[in-house]
Amino acid sequence: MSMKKNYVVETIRKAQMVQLLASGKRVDGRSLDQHRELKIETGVIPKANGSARVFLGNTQVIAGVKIATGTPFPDTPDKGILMVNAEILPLSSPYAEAGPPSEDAIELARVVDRGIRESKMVDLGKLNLVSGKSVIAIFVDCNVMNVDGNLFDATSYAVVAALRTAKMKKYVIKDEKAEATNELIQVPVEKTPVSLTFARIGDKVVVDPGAEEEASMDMRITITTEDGGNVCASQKGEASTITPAQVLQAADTSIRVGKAIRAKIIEATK
Amino acid sequence: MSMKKNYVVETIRKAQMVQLLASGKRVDGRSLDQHRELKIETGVIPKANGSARVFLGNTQVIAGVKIATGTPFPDTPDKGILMVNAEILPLSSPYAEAGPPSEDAIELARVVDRGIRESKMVDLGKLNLVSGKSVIAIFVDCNVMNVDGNLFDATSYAVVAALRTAKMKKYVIKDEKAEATNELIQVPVEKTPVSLTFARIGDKVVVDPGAEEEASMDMRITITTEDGGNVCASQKGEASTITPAQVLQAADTSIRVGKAIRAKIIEATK
Amino acid sequence: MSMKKNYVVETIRKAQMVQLLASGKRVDGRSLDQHRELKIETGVIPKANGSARVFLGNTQVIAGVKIATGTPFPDTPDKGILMVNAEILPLSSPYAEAGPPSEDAIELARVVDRGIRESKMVDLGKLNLVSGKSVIAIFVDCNVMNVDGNLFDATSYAVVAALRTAKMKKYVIKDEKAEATNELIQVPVEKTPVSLTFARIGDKVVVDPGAEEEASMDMRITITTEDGGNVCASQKGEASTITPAQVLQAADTSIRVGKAIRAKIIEATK
Amino acid sequence: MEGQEVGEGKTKLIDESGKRLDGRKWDELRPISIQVGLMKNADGSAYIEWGKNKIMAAVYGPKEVHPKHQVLPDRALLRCRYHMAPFSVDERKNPAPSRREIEISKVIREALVPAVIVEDYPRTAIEVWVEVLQSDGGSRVAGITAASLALADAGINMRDLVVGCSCGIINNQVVADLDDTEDKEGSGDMPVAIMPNLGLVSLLQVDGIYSREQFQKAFELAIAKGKQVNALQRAALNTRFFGGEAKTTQVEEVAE
Amino acid sequence: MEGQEVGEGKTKLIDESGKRLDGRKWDELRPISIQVGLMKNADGSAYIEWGKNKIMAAVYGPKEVHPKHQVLPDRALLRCRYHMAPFSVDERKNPAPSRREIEISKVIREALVPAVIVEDYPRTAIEVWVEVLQSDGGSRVAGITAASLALADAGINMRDLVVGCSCGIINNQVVADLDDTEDKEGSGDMPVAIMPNLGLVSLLQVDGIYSREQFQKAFELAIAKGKQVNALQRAALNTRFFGGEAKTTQVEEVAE
Amino acid sequence: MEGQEVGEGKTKLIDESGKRLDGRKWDELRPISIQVGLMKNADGSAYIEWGKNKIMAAVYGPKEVHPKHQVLPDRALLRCRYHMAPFSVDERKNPAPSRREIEISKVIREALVPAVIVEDYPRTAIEVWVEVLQSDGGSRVAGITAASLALADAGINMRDLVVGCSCGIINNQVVADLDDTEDKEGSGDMPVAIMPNLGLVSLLQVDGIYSREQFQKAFELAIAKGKQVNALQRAALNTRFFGGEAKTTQVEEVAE
Repeated sequence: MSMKKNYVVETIRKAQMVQLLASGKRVDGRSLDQHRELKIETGVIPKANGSARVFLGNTQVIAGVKIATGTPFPDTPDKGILMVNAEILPLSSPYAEAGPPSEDAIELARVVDRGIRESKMVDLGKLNLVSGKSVIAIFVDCNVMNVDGNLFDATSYAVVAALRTAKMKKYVIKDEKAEATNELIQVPVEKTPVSLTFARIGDKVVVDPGAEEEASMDMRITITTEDGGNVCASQKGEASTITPAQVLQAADTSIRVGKAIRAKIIEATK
Repeated sequence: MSMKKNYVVETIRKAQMVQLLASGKRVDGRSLDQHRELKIETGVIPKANGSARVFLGNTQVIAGVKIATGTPFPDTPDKGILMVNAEILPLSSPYAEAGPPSEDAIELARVVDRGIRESKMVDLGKLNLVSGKSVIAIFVDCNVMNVDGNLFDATSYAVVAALRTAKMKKYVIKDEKAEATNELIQVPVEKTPVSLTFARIGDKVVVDPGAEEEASMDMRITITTEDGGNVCASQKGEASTITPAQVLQAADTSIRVGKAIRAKIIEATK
Repeated sequence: MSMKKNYVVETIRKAQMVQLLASGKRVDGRSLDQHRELKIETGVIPKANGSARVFLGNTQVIAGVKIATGTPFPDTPDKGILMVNAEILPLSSPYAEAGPPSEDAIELARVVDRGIRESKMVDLGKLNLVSGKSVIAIFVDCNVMNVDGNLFDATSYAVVAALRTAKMKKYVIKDEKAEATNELIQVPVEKTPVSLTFARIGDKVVVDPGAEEEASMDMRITITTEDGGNVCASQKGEASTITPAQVLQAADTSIRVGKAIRAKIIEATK
Repeated sequence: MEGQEVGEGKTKLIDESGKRLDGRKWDELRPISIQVGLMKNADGSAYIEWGKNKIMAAVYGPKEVHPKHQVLPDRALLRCRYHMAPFSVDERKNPAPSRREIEISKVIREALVPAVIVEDYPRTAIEVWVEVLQSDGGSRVAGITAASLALADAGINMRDLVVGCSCGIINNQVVADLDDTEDKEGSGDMPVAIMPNLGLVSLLQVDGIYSREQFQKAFELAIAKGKQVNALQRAALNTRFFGGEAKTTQVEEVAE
Repeated sequence: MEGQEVGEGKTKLIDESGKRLDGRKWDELRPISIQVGLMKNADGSAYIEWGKNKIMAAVYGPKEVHPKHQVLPDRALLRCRYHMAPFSVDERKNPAPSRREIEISKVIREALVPAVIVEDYPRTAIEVWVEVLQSDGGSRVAGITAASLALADAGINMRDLVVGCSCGIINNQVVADLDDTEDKEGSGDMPVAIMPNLGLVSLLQVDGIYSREQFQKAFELAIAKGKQVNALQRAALNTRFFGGEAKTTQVEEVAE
Repeated sequence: MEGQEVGEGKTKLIDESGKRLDGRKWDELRPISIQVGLMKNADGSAYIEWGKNKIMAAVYGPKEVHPKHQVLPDRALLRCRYHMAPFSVDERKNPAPSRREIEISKVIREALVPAVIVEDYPRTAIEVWVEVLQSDGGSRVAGITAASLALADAGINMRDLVVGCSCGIINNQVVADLDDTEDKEGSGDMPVAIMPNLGLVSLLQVDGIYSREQFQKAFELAIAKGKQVNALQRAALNTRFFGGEAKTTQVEEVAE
């Protein structure tokens, strides 16, 4: 979210925050690598094929999965389709606006999509119906309901939880045509990617920045890891820099903290 | 049309109009339930499959019908398609603007469409050619040429007159394919819906408001009735209210006045 | 390009230019019917099926050809498709803007397209594969890289040179289906249309106006001729007029000068 | 005779004993629960579940007007967007606003403005965002019901709440509060919004074929049911501002 | 030899005796009727029927310029939109402006501006709206012909009227005023607009293949025919401002 | 064990002797040539050929900000557009900006801003246009490399150049500077941009699956290769400003 800043106030606020961080403290009392309380509710939109509402502190995101059949992309004729979209609703923040997706919303959707896609969370090969003609297409739409920092992680967790609990029709193939049965089966989920976002404020890097911290942050970096402890996606953001050492340390933190969050997501989506 | 108002002038103007209405008079001398002169010309656009130009006082609308074959909507595989669109041309008023359809034009088209559709004026079942594959699609486009109040009724009459006089190719079905013949037949018109629009100015309700009355009106309501004397559509507009009693009285007036207008439309489209 | 003009400076500048032209001289020393140095490079975009970069003075345009199969237009079921598009890149000039194509870019593309199309440069009949079902579609996209006047001619030469050097797959038809072979063949080019653009400044008409001349010009006219010495397209532009005698003289000049330019284009695209 | 051939009769939506597909009587509302003030950033908010509708309304303002040429010198500019989430309906909906959403945004705005004392906030904007997370029949009246609570929650001066209910016709019979199936298979839908204390109608749309008697019956039923929902609105505001359990109020709990 | 292989020759558009499909001679105009001042709201308007073309042109202004950064300090800004109604052509046209309409709007504007004394209206906008209700060949020149009358009707100061005619080539022969069939089946179309009293050309577009001689012949024919249409323009203005019957003038009535 | 099952292994992109499809070693860059200042109108420009990438970057500014409400009172507003020509890729690309191009425009802007002393140009706009004429793998880092030179060529005050390189994984092996085939068939792509003298990372994006060790190896390789490309940047600036042959520098000529 690009907020309209009051430069004088922002400068004072940031100076205070940097001072606080120098003594290892954050505005809300968390430790540097501590994320806010994560709550995950699933099945919140019964009409969707899968859904989840995630609260990360006061940030709230709802993801809904819709599944249909479609035509595969020409270059992947035997793979299903997975699309992640996000809208930062105007009701979510005084700075969000109605209209076509902003640059921020497009980046948000693409970074979340990348984490899901690159982890191979969903086995797209299992979504093939008739090669080159018909595949299963999964759309995950995310509604950001309340903005309080770190949309990347909250949105990612919502998408992962929605996909983990999504059910789709089983299809049978007759004469090169896919026919839907009444049987419902799980979406073929293989992995549980976990996104972790850091903010650099001054020379300190903190996990899961809240809105106040984002208003003062210089740089943002998201690192997504998968079950094997591998890194599968990353995105640096904001118009500033990060040192190589900070990148590597963030990767370590992401692998470590990611494990706990993954367990929590798996628990919430059993 | 959202006019840029000069608040002082508007206020004085409205006060005068309310005073006049208190004595049962309208600015142009009409009685409260009297509509302006209605002129209907048909066949004005020979290249269209049906067309009409309607004058309601100085409000002028041209409707043109284009008929083609198309694919039915998935949820109505054996029904034809009827679409009504409207453009409030920039040449029609100093307040109209070029560009994509305004909120006003969209409401206009949708309210007119609703009256036509809900009255079951056109028997869409008779527009089926090959179920699920091919149907007749009827597009009615309306050009508002001059704005002098009550676009809803003028546009509705133009659409009804254009459809009543529209002719389409007769199709024969061969091997599950629709083939056009050279024979021209009437569009299957079953009903003649009549829209009647009221404006509340102060506590008086008048029929067929002109532009001056619209500039002073608090509330607008359109009620469409069909041949059986039934109500088939309605839309309240403008940021004000109406009493329940006024709604019921408007319904009675719409049924009563609608009969005379229906006779006039039928006469003009024989 | 609609430049933001400083009216005082422009007026003085134009007066000087008119005075200079009265003595038969142009700001850059050229004679009235002399075009600037024309440089043509082909094959500049190896991934395209044909490409050319044209320098006309400091005006620079790159055209790239992409060839695919497509469905013919309903009214020309046995003819291929040829489309010319142009973008005046924001990097080409301080007055160009990012965004959807401006009125200027649309006119540019359509005038260049017209010259190519009307000359029958490409034999669209030879691009037919399966009548009514499958044809070869040729897209020529033009990137204006640097604006220094006379985009019309530079873009036209780039398109012509790109098409003259474009290669496409040879197709064989089996069972009503077009199959691509590995053989590459020339696009069926029959003619080499040459665009020539004139500017009227005061009462003098000059060939190939540069940016300074365009800033002072009253009227622009483009005349395209083909190999047979026939006129195949023309477009007058700018909000002023031309005398009938000037039109006919421009046609004569276009035929005469066009021959030399045609020879140059053919030489560069052998 | 007038009005006799009305009705579609294809699907049996109401049985001989007057029971509808979901077991409701002809004049019975679906379950409704309302919570006010859930959203953290918004100046006011309300969440309503009405049948299978799940709708969040939030309000921002009064705030500065951008662009400035839209400023109204003597009152607030009320903006309104009714939007359906892509996952809110059976087939995924394109997130770009449809013509239907544009029209509904307009009529919702025109239904709310009469209740807002816009003269108290000259030269400002008040924004009302209605997001349909899951859609059943009657989403626009549910949205209005929530939106007027969100305005109240934001502390905006109001003459009255606005509350809506949609009635209509199934199998040639007037019924209250159509759900999705009844809306699609039935022969008429009539969303009505009222300012209940002032006894005024601020939204009325009609679809379908009604005899004069059916029109009046459906219209008056919608008003009566709107008043019933208004009791839920008041209870939800009460919970929000004067404590008590935050549990959701069910329609069954409300005395008519 | 140059120019010899020109022409398509597929459809027989003109017979041995020089008769065209609709019975016209090679240099004959279609019937034209013009009415000035029909529109009530516009500051000026003109309606033209030219062959099967039915075109309404209307003018608003001089008026304030919005947005302000488009203001021209020393003259009026002339805006122009050429637009085709969806029902104006054989296949329904999408109402959004096509690239063709955008280009034609531009050349019409550039054809009209030289005739308007824009210096008399600095810092204002003059809007010209050309709506094609039914389209035949030559709609842009018919639109210009009507638009310049609408400007005159609006009382805008002008140096001259602007009038157009399109000539072209069918079966390798120059003819005047192509209709739709001749435009599509023929091998060339040359719309020309002139300021007839000043003898200046303000629009010229050429499609098709013309030998040098054919080019000149078609061009000069278009100018001559434009002058003929100008007589109709003047008659229509006369009817508008100095009474007389409001009946439509036919081209046949006009002395060349 | 973690990271072991990483990699796709379908296409043989690197052979037993460590040779890649185009003959490069695992840590070898494609040929790169850079020219600064080719564009006549732009305030600064640079053209880069990197493998099959052909990219022009140009800079305009500092200039006035339009619209005015975007003015930053204490620094310059840097605008950036990364755009692919329709003919730059195998299948013709629609010229309208895709979501991918919008995201890349954003990360390129955020990679460049830290190097620009934006405080030196308050209330102005600096525009950076990156046009991909032909695309191979790594076009965004090539674009950044050219764009920072274009900024320098425009005389904009900078803290450092920005230079990028993309590393990644093919057949479960870390390699430098993926080309198009390696990007599509490989299992990971990691574009990195650095400010080489300050030792800071200004762009990092990661696709694909990397063990912790592979992540570090690829990341550090990208930084090392970026420094190598920076030598080419400096050579190109040298040629531009201090003469010498304008011939293109090849990567082979550069000492590491």
